[in-house]
Amino acid sequence: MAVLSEEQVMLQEAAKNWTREVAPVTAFRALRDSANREGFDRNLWRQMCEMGWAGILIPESYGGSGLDFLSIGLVLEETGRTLTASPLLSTALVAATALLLAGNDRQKGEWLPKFAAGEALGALAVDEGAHHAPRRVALTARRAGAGFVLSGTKSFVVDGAVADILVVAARTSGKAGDENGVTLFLVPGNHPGVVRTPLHMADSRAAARLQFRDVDVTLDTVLGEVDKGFGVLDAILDRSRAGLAAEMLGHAAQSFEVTLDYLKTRTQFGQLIGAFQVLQHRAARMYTELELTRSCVEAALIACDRGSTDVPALCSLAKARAGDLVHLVSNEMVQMHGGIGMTDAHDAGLYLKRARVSEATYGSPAFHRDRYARLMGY
Amino acid sequence: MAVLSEEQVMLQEAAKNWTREVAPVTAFRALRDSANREGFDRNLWRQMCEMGWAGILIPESYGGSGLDFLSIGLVLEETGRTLTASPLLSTALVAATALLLAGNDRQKGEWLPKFAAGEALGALAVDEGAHHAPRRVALTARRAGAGFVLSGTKSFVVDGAVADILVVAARTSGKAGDENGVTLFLVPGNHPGVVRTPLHMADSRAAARLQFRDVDVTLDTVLGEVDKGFGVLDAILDRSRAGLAAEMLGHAAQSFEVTLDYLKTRTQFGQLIGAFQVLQHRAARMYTELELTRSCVEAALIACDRGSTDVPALCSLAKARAGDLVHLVSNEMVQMHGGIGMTDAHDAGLYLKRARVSEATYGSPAFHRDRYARLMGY
Amino acid sequence: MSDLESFRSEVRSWLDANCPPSMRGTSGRPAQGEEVWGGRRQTYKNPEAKLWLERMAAKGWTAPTWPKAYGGGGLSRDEAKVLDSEMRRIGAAAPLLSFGLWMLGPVLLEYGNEQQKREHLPKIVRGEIRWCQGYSEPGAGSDLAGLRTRCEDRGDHYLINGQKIWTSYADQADWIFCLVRTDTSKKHEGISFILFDMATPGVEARPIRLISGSSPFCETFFTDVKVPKENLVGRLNGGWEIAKRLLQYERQNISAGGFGSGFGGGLELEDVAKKYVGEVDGRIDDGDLRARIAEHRMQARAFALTVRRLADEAKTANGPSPAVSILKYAAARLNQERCELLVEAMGYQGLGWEGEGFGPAEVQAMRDMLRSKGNSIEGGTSEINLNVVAKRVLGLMDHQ
Amino acid sequence: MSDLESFRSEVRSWLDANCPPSMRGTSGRPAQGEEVWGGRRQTYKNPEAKLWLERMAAKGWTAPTWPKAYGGGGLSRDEAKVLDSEMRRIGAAAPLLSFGLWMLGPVLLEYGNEQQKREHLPKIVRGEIRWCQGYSEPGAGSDLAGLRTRCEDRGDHYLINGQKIWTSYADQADWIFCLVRTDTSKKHEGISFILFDMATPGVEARPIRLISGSSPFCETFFTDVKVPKENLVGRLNGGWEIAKRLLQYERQNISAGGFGSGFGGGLELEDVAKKYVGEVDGRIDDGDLRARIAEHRMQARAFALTVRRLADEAKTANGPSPAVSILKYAAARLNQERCELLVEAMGYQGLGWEGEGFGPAEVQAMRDMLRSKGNSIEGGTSEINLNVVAKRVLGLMDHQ
Repeated sequence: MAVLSEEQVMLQEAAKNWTREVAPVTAFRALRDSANREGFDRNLWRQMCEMGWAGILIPESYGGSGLDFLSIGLVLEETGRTLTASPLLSTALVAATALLLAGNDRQKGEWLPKFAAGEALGALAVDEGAHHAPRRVALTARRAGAGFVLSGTKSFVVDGAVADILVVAARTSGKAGDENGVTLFLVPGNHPGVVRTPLHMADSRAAARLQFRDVDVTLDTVLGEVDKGFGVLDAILDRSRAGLAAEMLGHAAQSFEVTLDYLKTRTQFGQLIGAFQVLQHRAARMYTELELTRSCVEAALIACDRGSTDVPALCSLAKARAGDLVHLVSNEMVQMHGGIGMTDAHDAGLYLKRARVSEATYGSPAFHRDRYARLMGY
Repeated sequence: MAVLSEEQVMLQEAAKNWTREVAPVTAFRALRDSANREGFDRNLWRQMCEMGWAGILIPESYGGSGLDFLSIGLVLEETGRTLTASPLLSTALVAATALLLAGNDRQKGEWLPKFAAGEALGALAVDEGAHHAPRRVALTARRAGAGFVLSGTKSFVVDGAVADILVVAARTSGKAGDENGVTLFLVPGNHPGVVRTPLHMADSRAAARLQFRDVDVTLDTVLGEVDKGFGVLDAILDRSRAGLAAEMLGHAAQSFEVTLDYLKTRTQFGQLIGAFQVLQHRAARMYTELELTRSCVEAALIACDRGSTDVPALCSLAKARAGDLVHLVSNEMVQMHGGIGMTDAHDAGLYLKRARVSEATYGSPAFHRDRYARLMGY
Repeated sequence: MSDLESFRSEVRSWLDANCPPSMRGTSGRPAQGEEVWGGRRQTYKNPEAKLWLERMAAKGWTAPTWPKAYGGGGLSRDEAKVLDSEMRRIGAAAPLLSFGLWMLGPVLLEYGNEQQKREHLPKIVRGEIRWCQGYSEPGAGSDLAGLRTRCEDRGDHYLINGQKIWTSYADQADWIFCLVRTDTSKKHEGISFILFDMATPGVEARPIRLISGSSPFCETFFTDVKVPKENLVGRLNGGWEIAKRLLQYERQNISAGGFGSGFGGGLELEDVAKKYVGEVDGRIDDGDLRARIAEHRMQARAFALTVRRLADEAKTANGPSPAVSILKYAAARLNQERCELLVEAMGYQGLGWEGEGFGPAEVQAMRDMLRSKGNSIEGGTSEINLNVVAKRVLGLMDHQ
Repeated sequence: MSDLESFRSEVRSWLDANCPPSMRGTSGRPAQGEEVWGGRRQTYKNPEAKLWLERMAAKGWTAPTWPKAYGGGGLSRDEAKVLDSEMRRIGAAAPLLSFGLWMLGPVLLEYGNEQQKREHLPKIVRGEIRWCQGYSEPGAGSDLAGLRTRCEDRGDHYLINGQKIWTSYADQADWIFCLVRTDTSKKHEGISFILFDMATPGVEARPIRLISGSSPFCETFFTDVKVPKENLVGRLNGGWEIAKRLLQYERQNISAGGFGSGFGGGLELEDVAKKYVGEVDGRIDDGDLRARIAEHRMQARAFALTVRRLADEAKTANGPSPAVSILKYAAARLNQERCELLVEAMGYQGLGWEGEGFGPAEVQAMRDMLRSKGNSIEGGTSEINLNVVAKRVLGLMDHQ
């Protein structure tokens, strides 16, 4: 664990206690089995906002607490442990970061206070195909009169169906694959022509497919500069990757600990199964991967806070390692629990499903290996 | 083990007995530690020829026994077990196959009887760079008068320094990377202008770098058709891969068995180390890989004998699996032996060094994964 | 013409006359949703499936090598192979899927008494009774012999109390073959093998919902279940030997038939990758994924070649090679790998659970992946499998 | 200006005045072939290396935190860090590499008596005596406590008979610190820790040639070696505690310093791959190898970040995190992987042993790869390391 400030330690403690007491895994399971199709519990989200979590990254002047990525990472790690579904990542980190990095005063003034107060939700609409590929943005934004017309589809938008405001990556020039020609727009979720299809994902969280059917937007919806949006998009994504990696770290730590407990209580052949050396070595390997990944996640969050030049490399590193980690640990969780881990009544399946969705979101380990190699020049 | 004919069973028995009694690993070690720089023991090779092994693939009409690839594979598996270094692969399989597949009657009549009788050695000169890449043949063969002039370098030619006759892949048209424009030549090893540098390889076997300094050859040295040599080169290489994979299978089987014996005799903490479950599971995994690889090697050899259409896929499969297998088993051999396995006095290092050289020869596992995917159309 | 050749032509013309059109041209399995597992609850979507079962059962060819006296086909091993190859030739569907055929029948033939064989085998052949297997218990998974379901001798009957788990399709089955504890003072030597009707009072089966959403298994509860004494198979406290024998049949079945989603069948990995990732010059446009797919496909081919080689060797050598014991472990590993690669290749489209936005093959990929996690648990975990290989095949000892 | 800051400027000007030019601008290690291990046999290719050692030793800065009474620098931990950072700033070479400094010294400070400290520590500081470690035996590798080298009490002296193996540079060393058996009736409680001069009659060291061709280790034989009784460290039969303590220092040293070939130092994998495999648009022209190199480099970076994180945490928390116990295992795995990838990337050029046709870096790659196989054996095998993590860190029990 990185060295924390007193404020961060208090935040972490609050998150630990709240998730344990108010939002344990049973709460997520109840949500999943309920009629709720929003993917999160508005009541829990209200409590999170009351604790100030929605405003962690938002400056005090906009109603937030002006803390840093390491701080929101601490909270995400705890919500990752209990699989707590909320717009914390999509709104308080992703959308807030988009506005902070690229928004003008008016845009920030309009949305950041609402985010901090829990009065609005945001989402980032970037991917269009089956895989994370920000360079391949193809949704067109055609100049028309004083504004633009957006046409195209976004395939997998986290919290896209519930978001009040969408950050949409669109192509104002060039072609899919080019960095130049990408522009970000702020489009209200209920804007005419935006057709939102909620997706029923395996992890029971909220994601949506968005169709833009000749959506008219005005010039002042442009977030940042026209045609020059790719750099800021990549910066938003990197911070999103670091935040998601923190959530995944908590996810992996919790599933590892639950499994370790099982190794210490389950008996077969008159022995605790944790006495079997192969399971001991596999547990020790998982522990090793967990510790290595923790270092990467913390380094990525701290780099985001410092705005250092190795943000892209460290965020790819963190997301790739976190992806491989939850993959390994979620598989071992089922295997080491044996038959009981295969039942829907056990939590292992919930962790497994969330693992696969989070592995792919904002880029799979393979995506980030490729990106890391490119960043390093080979 | 595939179903064998009576003749094959006898051949296998003879190879088992001879390698065990006459050419055990100690013989290879003595050769390595001797002043011999040819990479094999001429006396042992003479004995192998007397047993008819040099002529296994050569038809009776040319003085051989007209057996098949599965048969020579059985012998190579046994010589692989004891690391017996000989020109069996380079001459009796690779060079003989080249002549059988592409040679005209005169060429076959000149060389095959000599190969079968142990009176001449052959070698295939194909690669020019650091990696196996038959498409990248660049050594030029320029038309000059009634013949050709060869210029260029071959980087890693098995038994190249001792060969009486070299099968040289040269480029008569097109450029490196093209399939068209490759032509095979038969060039005597001591031909003027051929400069041979013996290489001291880690596995102490014979390989050489060959420089061709404006080497004049006549038209009748062409093996097969001008410009159309790539297909037959690939066919020669596939059979060479299957043969080498058989040798590697024996290599892996022997190093596995030696290691398994050690697990059954070495005591630590008052236990045979083979009682430790992690070593048991790792041994069981090695055994699994060994059995899977055996199936691939036998299937490849049988496909070569039948000339079936899946020769390329099965030979790539066999060579890749054999490469991964010797890699795994040679590492485990050292690790499971502990410190003693790190000493030059123990055989583990000999198997490890031979493993790395054979993994790369005729294409690494990565080369064959790529080739397999290409063959399968993806 | 040899006897076998004349048998072949006989089979061929019989199949020609009797195999209904919709039962031909399959991969050997009936179409999904049209499987016939038999038993009292069986209904037929396709009347030809019923006809096909009746015709095959009448010849005893659902159990070709079982003696005619018990309703089987009475064929020799070679004749059975001819029947098999002729059915493959026309792609005939298996007329009956049945734990009775695969597991209980062989064991009854070996350990059952004459009355038990005459009573149960013909009904298995005809698909009249569907069987389930009562082996695992909540506290006895890998350590199966640790089972605690009590079976007490009450003079004229046995009284059974306890709980089983992972009972495949117990909610669909008519009868159960079951391991019970008849002596609590010993472990392996206190186990018996017994059969009873699932309709007996005190039997309750509750389906278990799996992480994949399907419910192929049940928890099964026995409360004061009275079982006639003649239903004991083999000798009292001699059930462990029968149990191990039956597990061999089960593992053979699992590794030979592959798992639910199978290899090679269904979607080809490389086609899926090209579709979802794209291709350049005919290659999957992701060198990393492409290399891993090639590696997997090569491993899968090595596995298929090994299954064939070991089968060939078993024919010529005397009995199966010890190497068959690696097949279950290898099959589980490969199927899991394949399922994971499919999901990975599909990207976001492979992450759906149901509903709009996902095609049936996409949803199936996720569910198959989840279901495949059980491959290395059911029928003996991979850990147990590797222990067995280490000890029985490689001769490594346990701690002394 | 704080005390530390004034200490810093003092160090800086001292280094400025005293660190010879050829000892600057290094990676912290002297140039290959110019390492100074001290001892009676030390010769100096570079006279500045001698000068540098003498100057540093005179200040006690070869052992900065040891008490001045024993020749050390008497620095506080914070001052030592300042010295370290100032040396790094100018790339000063370590003046002395020494098992005495890294392993024996800390243990003597903790367990030695006053006479032993006064006798041995100053000579270690000055590099006058080179030490080697007599731990492993042919029958006692991972099970170190199974050692059998006998040490008998002969009244006025001890008599030692037996054999050690893997004694690093025993043929170069002046003295040995050695584990011996002083009670054959117990295992751990029958071991003592003793020091003696390698020049004592009856001591013989034979270098062991490794698979890599180098000979950094010896077999060491003791035949009726007479050792003064005052050379026993700690109490009789109390050596196991000292041994374990010393192993901690050894492992810290191995995982912090990396292995011979090190990470990041020397050849960069990706440059080697581009050179030998080729590149297209700046990418390594083999997607498979490229993905594996990226994966390795990312793992290596995760490791480096972890080393730094744990060091930071150790500073603020009370003592090291239990996670440090994973470092040795992880370092071994990574170094082996790196060495294998280098050889693979070089292709045929990485397969040479010596002679024409291969460059020095190519031959070194093969030899480093071979040597790296020992990383997961020496200083505690990876298996033992994982056992320790499972038990001490994760709290998993052994079989009961």
